[in-house]
Amino acid sequence: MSLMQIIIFSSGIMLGLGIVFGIGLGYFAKIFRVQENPLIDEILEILPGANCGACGFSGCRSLAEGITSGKASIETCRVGGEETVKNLAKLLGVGTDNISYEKYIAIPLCKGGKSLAMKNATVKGVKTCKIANNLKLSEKICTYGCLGYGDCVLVCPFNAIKMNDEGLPEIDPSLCTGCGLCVKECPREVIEIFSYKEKVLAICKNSEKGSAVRNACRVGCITCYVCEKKCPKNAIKMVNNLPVIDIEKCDLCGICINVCPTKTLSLIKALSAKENGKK
Amino acid sequence: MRNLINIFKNGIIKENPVLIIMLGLCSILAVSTSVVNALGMTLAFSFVLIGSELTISLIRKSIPKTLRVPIFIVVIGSFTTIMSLLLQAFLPDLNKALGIFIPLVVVNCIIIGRVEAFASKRSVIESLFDALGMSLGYGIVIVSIGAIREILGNGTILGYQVFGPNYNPALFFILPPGAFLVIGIEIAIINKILAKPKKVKQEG
Amino acid sequence: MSELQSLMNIFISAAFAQNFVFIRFLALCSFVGMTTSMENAIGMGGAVTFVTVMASILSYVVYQFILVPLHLEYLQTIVFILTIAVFVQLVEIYLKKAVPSLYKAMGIYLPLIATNCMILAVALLNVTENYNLLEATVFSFGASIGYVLALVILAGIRERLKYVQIPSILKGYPIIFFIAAFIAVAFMGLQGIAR
Amino acid sequence: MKNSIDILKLGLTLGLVCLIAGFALSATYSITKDKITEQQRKALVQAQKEIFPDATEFKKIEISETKVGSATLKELYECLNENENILGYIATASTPGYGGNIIFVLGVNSDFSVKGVKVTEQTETPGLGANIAKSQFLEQFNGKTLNDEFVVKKDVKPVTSATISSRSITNGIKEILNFTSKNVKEASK
Repeated sequence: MSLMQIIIFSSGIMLGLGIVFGIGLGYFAKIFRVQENPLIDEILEILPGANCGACGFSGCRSLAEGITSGKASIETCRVGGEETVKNLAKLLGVGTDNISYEKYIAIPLCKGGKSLAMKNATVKGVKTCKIANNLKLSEKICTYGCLGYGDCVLVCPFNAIKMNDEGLPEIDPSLCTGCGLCVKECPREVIEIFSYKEKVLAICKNSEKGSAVRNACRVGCITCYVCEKKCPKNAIKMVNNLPVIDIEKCDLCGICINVCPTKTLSLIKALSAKENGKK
Repeated sequence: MRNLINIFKNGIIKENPVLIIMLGLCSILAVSTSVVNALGMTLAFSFVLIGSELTISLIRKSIPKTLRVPIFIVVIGSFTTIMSLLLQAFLPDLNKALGIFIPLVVVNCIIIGRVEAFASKRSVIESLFDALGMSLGYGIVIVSIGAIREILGNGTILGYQVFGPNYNPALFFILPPGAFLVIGIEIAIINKILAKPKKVKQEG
Repeated sequence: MSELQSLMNIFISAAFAQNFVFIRFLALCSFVGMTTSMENAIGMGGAVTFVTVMASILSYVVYQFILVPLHLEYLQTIVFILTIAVFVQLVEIYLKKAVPSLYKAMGIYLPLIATNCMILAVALLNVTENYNLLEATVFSFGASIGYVLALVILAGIRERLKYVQIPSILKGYPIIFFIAAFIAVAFMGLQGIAR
Repeated sequence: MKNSIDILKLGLTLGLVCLIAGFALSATYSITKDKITEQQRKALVQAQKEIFPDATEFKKIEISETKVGSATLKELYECLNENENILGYIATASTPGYGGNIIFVLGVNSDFSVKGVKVTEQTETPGLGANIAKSQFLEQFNGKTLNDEFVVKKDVKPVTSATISSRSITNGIKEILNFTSKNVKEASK
């Protein structure tokens, strides 16, 4: 096997294999081509890719397919924020003026932290909200409030949620995109999605009355109707023992906040545009 | 120039191929029974990585889409075979020590990863610096694991007795489970080091 | 009888005694990446088993009928990896068209498999151990069963990891490597059974 | 028609890349080819020199690779000294060990007693089984003949906590010794 023979044979074999495989691939690619709209990949590029399912589709790829087939409009994806909607509009050549873009965020409705809520047990062993809720293993007497084991923290794709030392979730509005994954994750639905405008909210979910609430939590709503009576615009209605504030009527005067005996009501401030940019 | 240094530094700590992106574990755990083997493997690995990244970024414009993977594989494969032939000819004992892991460099996830993610998009110079950074990152990890395993495993470093003749070595570290343990510890340490500055930044 | 016995011997040594993941350290990239959930592990395992067996037959044929007659054994690495990569790509294109449901389930694993270290290792070991075709097929089947076993074990454990308190420094990959270390000790115990 | 040209183009590009790769590989191969075979022979020649220091020539006996019990004989050489009389024989063989195959070189005197054993390749457990490659273990075989039992713990002291490896190498030596003496007897008849 002289050297020349080796060189010729090796190069020949490699050339032959290369050509056979190249033609094989090309031929296969041709006959088995799947007519897929290339637009889907472009849209997928723009979408945030968190596959959070907030838009109701099973993931960004199916949302992209939805948008190309017209089943979904370009602002279905709340999570992406303004930037995604603008890019999608640019890509698809659709006007953005008629789309009013509104930011949504998640707000936890429980103030009963370690120091405020009364405890009647201490829990050892596995600490996740789902298990604690299903097995009724909770330290706090209140069965509506936040269990504090941080399932929502784990699920948030944008890690906007951190547990504060009171054992309650704190959601950073600049990171939160309102995708709602934490709402689904929390077994007691303590967290809810609100539009991100300044408003007054009752930070409590305990729909019981009077003493049942008082010996469970120092800051729970005891349904004393003071806020409903005192509100000058009577924007507050008690719905199953919890105050609901009508955003149109309420002019954020703050009387209800001061007058509330257990300080359950609080004002949700919106980050000013400057702060929002900091994110 | 600034950006090139960044790419180089990036490969060592921030995007260290092994500890952060978790690639190329097969060769690292198997070969790091001694520092000499580890150095040999780094040598082989860097030759193939630098060669492949340069060639691919040279011809990146003319690669048709359907042939992307086969062409990458052929380029990396030829560099690996050249390297293995040179090793067989000039460094036979290293070749015997590394054994099957020499041809396996061609499927080393780092090389395929870097070629696809970096070389096929960036210019030749940037690919060169990236390859150098990545090889150094890879080398640091494999040599450090090799050192730990050799010192604990058979009491020598580069062949010289470390703890004197009557030290009976903890064989555990030479055997496969020891390798898993050592790389687990190493990743934990890196997480600790990297995690600290991040926290400071958030509070600051 | 001894023919069957030696085949069993090859199978057991490939699947357990010389397990490709825990003893020979091969295919760790997919091992760490793919075991986040059980159906991921099984999906990947199934795909790898199919491709490994087919690839080892393919590479045996290419080796015996092209490389050996022309004494070009030194080309084995590049020819094997080329045939494997092209084979995987052909399977991917075919599945995308003919069986879209299977493609959706297995599709994301296929490009990963082309660079899976185990498949090339099986093809190369078939050559160094100079197995005939039947032995090579049994060897590749044994190796992939060992691989699937490793994936399933770790996936099972990893799914239960959520309900366990792990020291913060070990979170993420370190704990997975510690678990792999203990399983590797168990597999090392099996080393003596197949000789 | 158009896309069949495209397919051809694809084939040619891949073919061209493979051609260049093939050419580069064959060039390196031709440079390193003889160096590699020389390296491979060096290990064998070195082992042979160690076992038969005074032999000057090793004549290869034409014998194909045969399976002897669980071991397999790879090559057989006749060792001659300067005035052409036979000092003994060298056999390279492999036997399945604990971790994988053990390759060893067995030196046999003309009276079919063991002259020396060298283990050239093994993948036994490092630190335990791997000690069978050390001379303290292998020297105990020197001088043994066919009528020794070659049984571990009886006439062969095994390496501590590596009985499987010790048994497989002892077994391999016994079978190859047996085969060489039988085979050479027929040849010299």
